[in-house]
Order: sequence, then structure tokens, then C-alpha cells
Amino acid sequence: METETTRQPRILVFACRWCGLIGADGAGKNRIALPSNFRIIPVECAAYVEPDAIIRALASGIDGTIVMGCHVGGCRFNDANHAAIKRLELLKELLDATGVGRDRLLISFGTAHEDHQFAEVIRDYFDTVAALPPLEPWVSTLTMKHLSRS
Amino acid sequence: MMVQNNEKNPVLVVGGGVAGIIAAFDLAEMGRTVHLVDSAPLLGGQVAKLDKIYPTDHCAFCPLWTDIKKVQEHHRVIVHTTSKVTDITQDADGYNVVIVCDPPAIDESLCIFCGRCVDTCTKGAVRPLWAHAYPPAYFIDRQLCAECGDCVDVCPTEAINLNRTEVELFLAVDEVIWATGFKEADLSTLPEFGMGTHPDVMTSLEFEEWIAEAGVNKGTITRKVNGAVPKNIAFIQCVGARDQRMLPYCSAVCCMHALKQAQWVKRRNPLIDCTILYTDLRTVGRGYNEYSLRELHESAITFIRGRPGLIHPLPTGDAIAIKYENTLTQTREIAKFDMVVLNGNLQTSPARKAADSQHIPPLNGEGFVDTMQDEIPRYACGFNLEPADIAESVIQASSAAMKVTIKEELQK
Amino acid sequence: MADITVYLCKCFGEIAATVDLEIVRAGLGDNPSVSSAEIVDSLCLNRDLETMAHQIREGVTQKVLIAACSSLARGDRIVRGLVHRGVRRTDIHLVDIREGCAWIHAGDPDGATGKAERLIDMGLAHLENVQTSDDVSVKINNEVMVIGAGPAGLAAATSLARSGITVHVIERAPHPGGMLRLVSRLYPKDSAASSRLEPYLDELERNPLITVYPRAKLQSIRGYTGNYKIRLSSGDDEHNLSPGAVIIASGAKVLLPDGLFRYGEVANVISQMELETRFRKGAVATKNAVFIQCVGARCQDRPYCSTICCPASIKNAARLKAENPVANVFVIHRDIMMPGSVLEGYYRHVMAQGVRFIRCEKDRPPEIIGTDRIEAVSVYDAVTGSTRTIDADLAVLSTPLIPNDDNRRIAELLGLQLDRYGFFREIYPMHPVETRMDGVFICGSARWPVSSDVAITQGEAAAMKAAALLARSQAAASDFSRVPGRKFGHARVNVETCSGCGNCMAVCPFDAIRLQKVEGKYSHVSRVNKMRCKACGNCVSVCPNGTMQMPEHNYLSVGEMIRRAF
Amino acid sequence: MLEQTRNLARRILEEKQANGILGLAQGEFNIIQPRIFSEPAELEYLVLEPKWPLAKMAMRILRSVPEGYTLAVVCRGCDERAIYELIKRNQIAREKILTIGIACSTAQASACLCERPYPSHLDVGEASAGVNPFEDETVRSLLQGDDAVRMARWAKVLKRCIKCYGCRNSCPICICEPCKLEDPVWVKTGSIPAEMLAFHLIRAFHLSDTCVACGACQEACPVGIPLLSLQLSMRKALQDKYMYEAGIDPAKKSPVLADFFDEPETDRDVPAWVNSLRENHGA
Repeated sequence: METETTRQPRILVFACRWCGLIGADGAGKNRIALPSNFRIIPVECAAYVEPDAIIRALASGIDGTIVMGCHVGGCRFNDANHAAIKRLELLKELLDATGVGRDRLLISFGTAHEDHQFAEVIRDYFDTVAALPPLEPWVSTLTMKHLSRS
Repeated sequence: MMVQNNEKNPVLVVGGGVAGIIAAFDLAEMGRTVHLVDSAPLLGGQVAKLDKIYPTDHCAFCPLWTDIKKVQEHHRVIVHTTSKVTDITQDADGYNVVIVCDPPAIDESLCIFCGRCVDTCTKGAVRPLWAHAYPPAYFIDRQLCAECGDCVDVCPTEAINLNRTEVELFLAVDEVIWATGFKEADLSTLPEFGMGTHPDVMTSLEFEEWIAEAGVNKGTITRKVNGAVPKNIAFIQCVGARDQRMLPYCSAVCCMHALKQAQWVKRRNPLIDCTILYTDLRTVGRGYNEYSLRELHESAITFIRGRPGLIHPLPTGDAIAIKYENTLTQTREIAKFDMVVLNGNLQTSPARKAADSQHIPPLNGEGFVDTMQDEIPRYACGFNLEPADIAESVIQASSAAMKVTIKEELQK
Repeated sequence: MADITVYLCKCFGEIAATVDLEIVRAGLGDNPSVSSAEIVDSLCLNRDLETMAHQIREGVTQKVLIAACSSLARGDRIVRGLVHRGVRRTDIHLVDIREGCAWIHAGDPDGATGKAERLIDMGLAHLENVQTSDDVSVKINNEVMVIGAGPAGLAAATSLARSGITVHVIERAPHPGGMLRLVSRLYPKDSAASSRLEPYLDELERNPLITVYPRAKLQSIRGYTGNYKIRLSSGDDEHNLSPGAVIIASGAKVLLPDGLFRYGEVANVISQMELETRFRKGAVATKNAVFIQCVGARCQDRPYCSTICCPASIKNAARLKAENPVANVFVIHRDIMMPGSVLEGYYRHVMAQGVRFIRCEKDRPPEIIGTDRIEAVSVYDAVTGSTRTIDADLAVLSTPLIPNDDNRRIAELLGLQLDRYGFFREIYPMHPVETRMDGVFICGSARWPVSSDVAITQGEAAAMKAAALLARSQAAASDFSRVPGRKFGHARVNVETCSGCGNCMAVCPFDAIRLQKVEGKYSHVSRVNKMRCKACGNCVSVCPNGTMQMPEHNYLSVGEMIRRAF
Repeated sequence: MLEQTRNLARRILEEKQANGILGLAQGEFNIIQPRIFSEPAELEYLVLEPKWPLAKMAMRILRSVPEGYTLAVVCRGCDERAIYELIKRNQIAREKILTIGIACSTAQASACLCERPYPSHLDVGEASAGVNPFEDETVRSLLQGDDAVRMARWAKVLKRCIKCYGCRNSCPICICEPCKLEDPVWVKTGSIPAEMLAFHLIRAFHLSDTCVACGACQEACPVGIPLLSLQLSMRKALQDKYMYEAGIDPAKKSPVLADFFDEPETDRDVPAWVNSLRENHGA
């Protein structure tokens, strides 16, 4: 296992099945090369993503999280993603206040729909997260051990 | 090969655009067997070519795809893609239709999109069906194909067969719904609009494709001629429309279409100036007029009332000159633009081959389906009936489907 | 316990070329929940489906994890194939290791293999914790209630009745007809409004399936798609209806131009509707008539275009001109809104008749001249750039349609949404007559101002949708999906732990959640209406203590997936 | 001020506006503790100091009272806001409760870093000016500097946590049972100090739009973690974006629970799209 200092950032993506995931799929179809250290959890709608899940992910030693949803105005669920945006932007405030850093959560609504944009978002975000100060002081040692299987 | 269908009172829907899809789905839900015919390899029609739709500013593809999937998966809808209605005759108990299907060389149901055919093809004849085709599949352009058969050998799933022949299909249907939509009229008869004189003079659908996020430029706006970022773009309205020489009617959708495109240009690159030359800004519909106001105030788009008298590239070729009169300031002006988008030349696409014996469906002087000629009800929706945007087409489609249903009930 | 079979698809080498499936399979060996892992050449081309399904049906294994391409590619076919062969949807999980892994990490085989392992582990985590939400099935009553008996409502009612559906038409006025009773003639054919109305009235008479409730008022609406419970009063007597669907065709009302263009202050400055009334009384003799468009429309407090005022004015202008060919008839407009082929043709025709059009500017509106009765209209002609004064003995103010006052009440009763002006909001432009409630449809000017022709078309469209819904006598809640295929699931409340805080109710985009009064520690618990729930999960993410869950995607599986992600 | 309150309370009892008054009573040995005054005579024992959060107590009392019982609560600004939030959450029936609003002293306000040291319905006392918490030294030290600095400071204070759940238990809004903080899925159990991120951020975020800034959490904290500072930035964001403050109006739901049509942000209408990484997309 690579050491904590040199390892690639770990990024968790919550992708809405109807835009974000289609974008990811398109990136795959066009075989756009991407760093391998991100995982996608498909959700039915961006509104599905509990802020607690984001916090949990960061607490579990994941360095950055992305929430991808449909264009505002294009949500399949009658603008359910509006409320999601509001919640997550509020969560960013909290992350910012505590120094976890607002960039540890990327809200990407709409831009994820097209394959190249998905790739851009992922690449940019890897750079962004790599530039952030390490999260270790925040993550209890227990969790790190728990995670060290990868 | 001949196929004679024997379902109970089937309906034929000609055209797989939004209108056709909805009409087919509604009838299928009502228990009718529906044959949905489209000449393209995929359903979706013109809307599938759009990048964004007004007034929601949301991708055109997603919602359309939802409905396409619903139709494709409906057990009562039989979809005939890459097919054409070649002959249609009417008798006492309905229509007899001949459909000619030209099956694609690659069987979409077997293609796993591995792309080996693309790599082997020296002619570049193999390309993806459509950026948004799900499930993804490749498609061989027979014009470019040299029939070398290399792709057939490399295909792991034996999906490719280069010598498939046309299939003729004979259908007996109770009713036909015409939903063949529109196509862009040829502008060569109106030379003053300068179509074809410069690569950066293009029709709005070409422009839409050019700036599409799924398109070649991935959503960035550049000039065709040199790939540079344009300084300014002119959108010309009522090109060939509301014009006795070509299309006397108003194409209804172009004002909003231009507003939409201008707004997206502004969003992606605020430095590009957008100018719309219009006659009347026809923004009827929920949120449409507000949309145009938003353009005016936020996006800072220039509106000029006037129709250009001449559009011609400068001798240097680096810009296009437009000569017009601003009818609100009563001044004649000549302006230079980097790109010119021509909007409005939308005509209903032929519902049948011109060589047909009977004239089914009967068309009126402007090319729209005449629904009540000599008291025989005909059913049409979308641009076959009247210039209409997505919402209107869909409404007309459902209404046509209802009419067909009622007709059936009345006969009982 | 070991009950999950894992299938690893080589995809003709597309996956195997990058991801070392052998390593992946070896890694699965020590996973307690995996009973067996198998590598296959291709899953999608219908080869192993039957055996896979058989194994599950026979109880050899209970759940199956498929590591293949994305669901958008061909994975969806595999899943549907298995479901088609009698496997529960929640027992199958598809992990995308082609698009999402092999193809985008072709340059990094180790990374790709590692990722594939993790992805599959996450998939297992999901399968271990996934639950199935309970579905409900309801009877769809073969009745429809149509609110409003204007052109839209009548068209909807008659077409539904003709297709064999019982229709209840409720109308607040004493007689059906709506706007068709108020106007005298209709554009573009200039036919009498009565000639349009009569066939419908006959149909109402003839057809036993249609019942009209005049002077009706909605008392209460309960129930859900397929089985609404409606109480209404018609005149003095009460009625209880239980329709399967509701069509809203309540129309709109015309704005009175009070305080605009000296209306009511000088004589012969009248509104479009007053002119219609005069026409219905008989011929209107005028020498110089002026129509003023966009009165109280496309302005600050009413920025929308009301669609019908331009054609209406043009129709009446043409009629005035026809009744007195030497009369001067002007239409002062800001943009002539005559889209399409029919209207544009009509516009040209009327222009040829000699009706004259003057384009003014928004911030330079025309002025009515005259002390007690109108004498002239002074207007800035934008096209000539000059201000001119037109003699006028009649000025007609063309005002927009505005939403009815009781729209909000109806919306609250049915859980619909209104747009910013108060018209009923459709769910999406691709579905223009459908609302966020399945089984409630909107048409005519209640949705957005339209002419009688379009209203009739929309009425038929709404009827079509209602009929399509009623075509099945029985429907499961999971059928009413906003997305292709069946619904993803339904939110489920744990009534033991629900504190009734109401966050879920406030946030639900489909108004599917209600608070129910209960005895005990907490005064309320929330209840999910499965017919309305569309499984967006908004309620799940605002629920403070995880009482609200989506069984197919519950917090246990999410938490476990996060834990196993790296 | 005390006398005023007693008189008001007496009147309420005499006029049967309420069956009981919840307030602080000075018992023998000068022990001060909450008490329900049912008889006007008892009111001589009523005192106002010290600050004692009564909202949750009122909620619990009202759960067990007979039908038609009304309770009047002697409450400060924060108590009233908390009561309003509990009403929003259907934990207190509007008609069952009555408030006797008293203003806090300037000293109290500055001690609590309170922006509104007075109830919106003020009965007794002079409303003293609020304090801007962001001007406080400790708050600034925690909320200023770049991420690494802030993280280090927070880590330092949060390491002290002994996971006594005092912050949650003392919070007038926290009413859920069971609580996510005790669920191993969200917060690892059996680890002290508590998993900092998970425990504290989840707790803080659950109160994002309902925290009334009463400061009960940090007063209850045995190791003196400045927990109120976690909430301040979110409260500010809600005030700036939606002009919303928890507990001001019992009828107004949190804007975070509505879509942009019902609750547009003050500076922007429905956002065309959101990409918090890159605002100008596609260009």
C-alpha cells in the first residue's frame, strides 16, 4: 500500500443515474483516460445524497466527494435537486468553517451530463484535492487502519 | 421476404420524432398495435439533434431518451427504423402500406461497442450511431465502405453483415398518423442570404450541431473557417419564412430557438456579442416572453428589427457583411459579423415519395397535411399539421391519438 | 452467510484485457458472503441468463452480482432478462467494470484491477443490505372528473365519453360553454362561436356517459391516482364522486383594463370582451376604430404574452372593417404574435382587407385624446419614427387572460403546483398536459392562455392521457414511474422512531408525504403515499435520524459501500 | 423587572390564561431550579437569573399534561426561538403554550455572544443590543486563517471530546430517538475521543437550519469545546442567502426544505447550473 504522503487522493462520486452516470458512461464509451482512484456510487437522484453520507465519507479517510446531478430545471423528480443544492451548499459552509475545506465537496450539477465534462470535472478535482492540506488530523487512527486494505 | 401483419386494428405512425413517439406510446397504452416507422437508424427525429431546449435550458436528450426507451420497451409498439413508407393505398377497411427497410450492416442488438471494426476500417466508414445512442452501437456508412470485409472478420460477436438486402414489409393498418416533422428548406433560391458563400454562414440547425456539447467542439464556440473564437454572431430571423417567395408561413419556433442559441453562446463565452435581426419577436408560451426579456437584460443581446437585404462575405473572407435597415431607427446600416446564423427556413418534410400514385396524405398549399379533404379524416401532428414546438407537437400527437381511438369506438 | 454468486464478464476480452479477472476472483475467495465466482466470456448475448435464473429459482444461490458493462450499455438487458425470467430485481446487482473501469483506466491495469475489486466489494455490500420496498396495487375506476365546461373541458369530456369512459363535468356557471358563450365569432375561419359549441352541447345531451354538474363547487378531494374521493356541491345538492383521473380545464379570466388608457373615464374606450358583447347584440357601427394591444401584458407586473389577444383583435378589426368597408381600423401593437401557418395566413388576409397596423414602442404607449368621449388616439409609430394622431370613435383595449382566483384552491386540493402567475404548471415540456400528480391532467387556458382551437386540441390530449391511464383496470404503485422501467422503490417510514418533525413532508417534490396525528410520545408520524412517491430520496436525506429510508438504497448499504470504497 | 414579571405571571394565572407558569424558583438554601407555578401565591419565589434553558423542559411537560392544559413559560430570546422551532417540528402544540418574554442583560448577551438577546414577543425589560459573534476573539481564532490553520485549531479543541453527548442532550432542538450519533453506521462506537469529523460535523449539520444559537451545547460541554462556533457560519449563510433565521417565525419553514421557485436565493433566481469547481462552464 502506498504511503499516506504519496498516495493519490481518494475520491468518491455520488452520480445521479440520469445525468451524472450517463456522463460517466459516455466517458467510458469514448475511453477517456482518467486516474483510477475514484469510485462512483450511483444514486437515483442527487437529492438522494445525505449530507451525513458526505461527512461519513470524509471521516472514513476519503479525500474528496463529488455530487453530480441533472441540470437545474432538468431533474426527473420535479426539481428535487434544488433542495439538494441548498443542503449541500450549506454543508460546504460547515466544511469550510471547520477547516476541512469547502473543496472537499464538489457540487457539480449539469456539467456532468456530457462525457468530456465528466472527465474534466474528475481531472480538475483530482488536482484540487491533491492541493488541499491533508485531512489526517481529523480522521481517527482507527478509521485509517480500517481502510488500509486497499 | 414478405410479412403480412395480422394484429387487431393496428395503427401506423410515420415518423419517430417527439410527436410520433408520443402518439405511438399513447395508442399502445390504449391497447392498439402500433407500427412506428422512421427513416433514421434511431428514433428521436429533429429534437435528438438539438443540444438544449427552451425555456428550461435543459438538455434536449435526457427527457427525449426517457420517452424513446418507453416506446422501444413497449410490447405493443413495433419500431421500424431505417425504413421508409414507399407506397400507401386506402380501401374500405383502412390503408395498405408498403414499408421498405434497409437494415444496417451492423446488428445493433449484437454490437458490444468494442470498436475493433473502427480500428480496422481504412476508409473511416464506421462511426458511432449517435452520441447519445443507448445501448451504444456502431454504424457503417455505405457510401464510404469499400466492402473489404475486414470488420466482419474482427467482429467478436458476428454482428456485421455487409450484404444485407432491403426488406419489403406489407402492412394492413386501420389508420395512419403522419408525424414526419420538418426539414430545413434549401436556401439557394434566396441568394441574398448568402447561404453557401462562406463556411460561417450556416442554418440554425447546423449551428446547433456545431456548438453542441456532444458535438465536435464539445460546446466551445469557434468559427468554422479558422477555428478562432468569433467576436460577434448575427442571428437572422424569418429567413425564407413569412416570405412569399418561399415559405409564406411563420415557422413559429425560430424566435425562441434563436434566443436560446444566443443565450447559450453568451453563457459559454460572454465575450461574444450576439445580435438578433427579427421581424416580430414571437414569444407566445409559458415563460417565453420572460425568456426574451432575460436575454435583453442579463445576457445583453442586441435586438435589431429588420430583415437583411444582403449577406455577403468580405473579399478578405475574414468576416461577413450584412446590409440591413433598422426599421425602428429608420437607418440603413452595414455591419460586419464573424458568424451568421440563418433561422426560419423550416418546411414540412415530405410524408411520402413524390412519385406516389394517390396523394396520401393530401397536402394543402403550404405543404401541411389537409386533415379534412373531401370529408375523409386524416391524422397528423407536429410539423405535419402546423409549425409547432415540442410541447405543441406532443399535445397534437396525443390529440391525434385520441381522435384515432374515438374513430375506432364509433365504428363499434 | 454465503449466498451471492458473482459473474465476471470478460466481454470478449474488452474487460479482461485491462482487468485481471483471475485476481479479482481470487480476491473474492475469502469474502464470506460470496458462494461462488465465475468468469464468463459474455453475459449479454443471452447465453448464461437461463442457467443463472435457474440457479436462483432453484435456491442454489439467492443473489447474483454481475460485473460487466454499464447498465446504459448492455447491462440493463442482462438485468431485465433475469427479471423477465422470474428473478427479483433487488436480488440482482450490476457492477460496471467496463465503461467505469476497464476502458477509462486502460493505461493502468493494476489500478483498474484494484478498482474492479473495490467496485465489486461495494456491490456486495449493497447486495448484503438491500431490501425490497413493499408495493401496493390499486383498482383504477373507469370514471373521469372534468373541472370546467369550456372548450377544453367539453372536448375532453366528449372524447372520453366516446371512448366508453364515464365522465363527470363540473362547471361553476349555470350553463356549459365557458368562453365560447362570451365571444361571438372565432378566428381564423370567422365562424360563429355557437356553431363550435352546439355539437358539444348535443353530445352532452345525447351521451348517457356524461353528467354535467352546473353551479358546482368542489368541497373536498381525497384519495390518489385511480381512485379519488371527491365531494362537491352542485346548486343545493351534494354529490360524491370517485373518479380515476381528474382533468383540469377551468380556463382563465380576462383582465379588466381598470386605470389603463383612461378606461371607464372616457366613453367608447372599451375592453375586447365588451366589444364581443356588442357584437353578440348585433352590428357595431364605427368609422374610426383603434385596437391597442398588450394592455396590461408584457409589462412590469405581468411580463408574459397572453397569446390570444393579437388574433382576437385582428379578428374583430376584420369584422369592423367588413361591416363598414370605409371605416379606418388600426391595430397598435408591439409585436404581432401570429405564429404558425394558419394565423400568419389570417394576418396577411386581414392586412389585405385594409386593416392597418402600427407598431409602437413599449416605453412610448399611445394616448387616448378626448374629454368625455374618445376623439382620437395619438401614437408614436416606431416604423416611421413619427408621432401621429388618429381620429377614433372607438378604442378597444386588448387585455390578457389572467388565472382564475380559485386556481390556488384547486391546486391545494389536488397537490398541484402553479407557476409564478397562478396558471397550472405542467411536469415537463415533453409532457405538457401532465402534472406532478399522475392522474391529474391540465388543458386549456387553466394551463396557459390559448385559443379555443388549441384548447380543444389540448382537451383531447388530456383525455388521451386519462384514457391511457384508465385503460388498465388495476395498477401497481411501482408502475407510476417518472423514468423508464418500473419505479426504483418507495420511501418507507419507521413509525416507531418517527418524531413527526415534518421535514420530509416539506421537502417532498411530489407531495407524497402527510403527517398523521397519533397518540403517544410524539404527536405526529409521517405517512408515505406510495402512489405519489417517485423515489427521489429527498425525504431520506432530510430525515434527521434515518427514520425515512429507501429500502432499495438504505443507509446500511450506503454506509457499507462508503466503508469498502477504498 | 422581576416584579413586572411576577405581576404579569400572576395576572396570567388569575385570568386563567394558563394553568401553570414554568420558571425558575428560589427554594430553601437559595437553591434555584425550574418549577411550575400553579398558584399566584407561589410566584414570590419566581426568579429570572441565571440563564436556564427551559424550552425542552416545556416540551416534556406538555407531553404529559391533560387535555386543555396551557403552560406559560418565562423565556428569554433563545428559549422563545427554541420553542418556535419545536412548534415547527410538531413537538409543541401552538395553542398549549404561552410565552412571557424577558430581555437579557447586556452582560448576559455578551457572555452568550447572542445576536438577539431578546424574544420577538417581549413582555418585560429593555431589549439590549445584540453582539456580533464574529467579532469575538475565540470565534475569530477558530474561523480565520487558511484551512490548515483552522483544521489544526479545531482538531486541538475537539481532541478534548469525551463523547458525553452533553451537547446533544442539552440542545433544545435535538429530539430524535434513536440518534444517528449512536448508530455505528454513521459514528464509530467505542472510540474516544469521538470520531471528530463524523461525530461533530453530523451533529452540527443536523442543526444547520434550526440552531437558535442559545449556546446550551457549549455551556453543557464539560471540556469547554466552543461548539456554538460550528453553527455560526451556517446561520450566517442562511441569513445572507435567504434572509432566514431559525426561530423567528413559527410559520416559516426552513428555505433548505423548498425548491428555488418557492424560496429563491436573494442574489440569484433559479441557478442555471451549479458547478462549485468552475463557475463558467464549457467555455
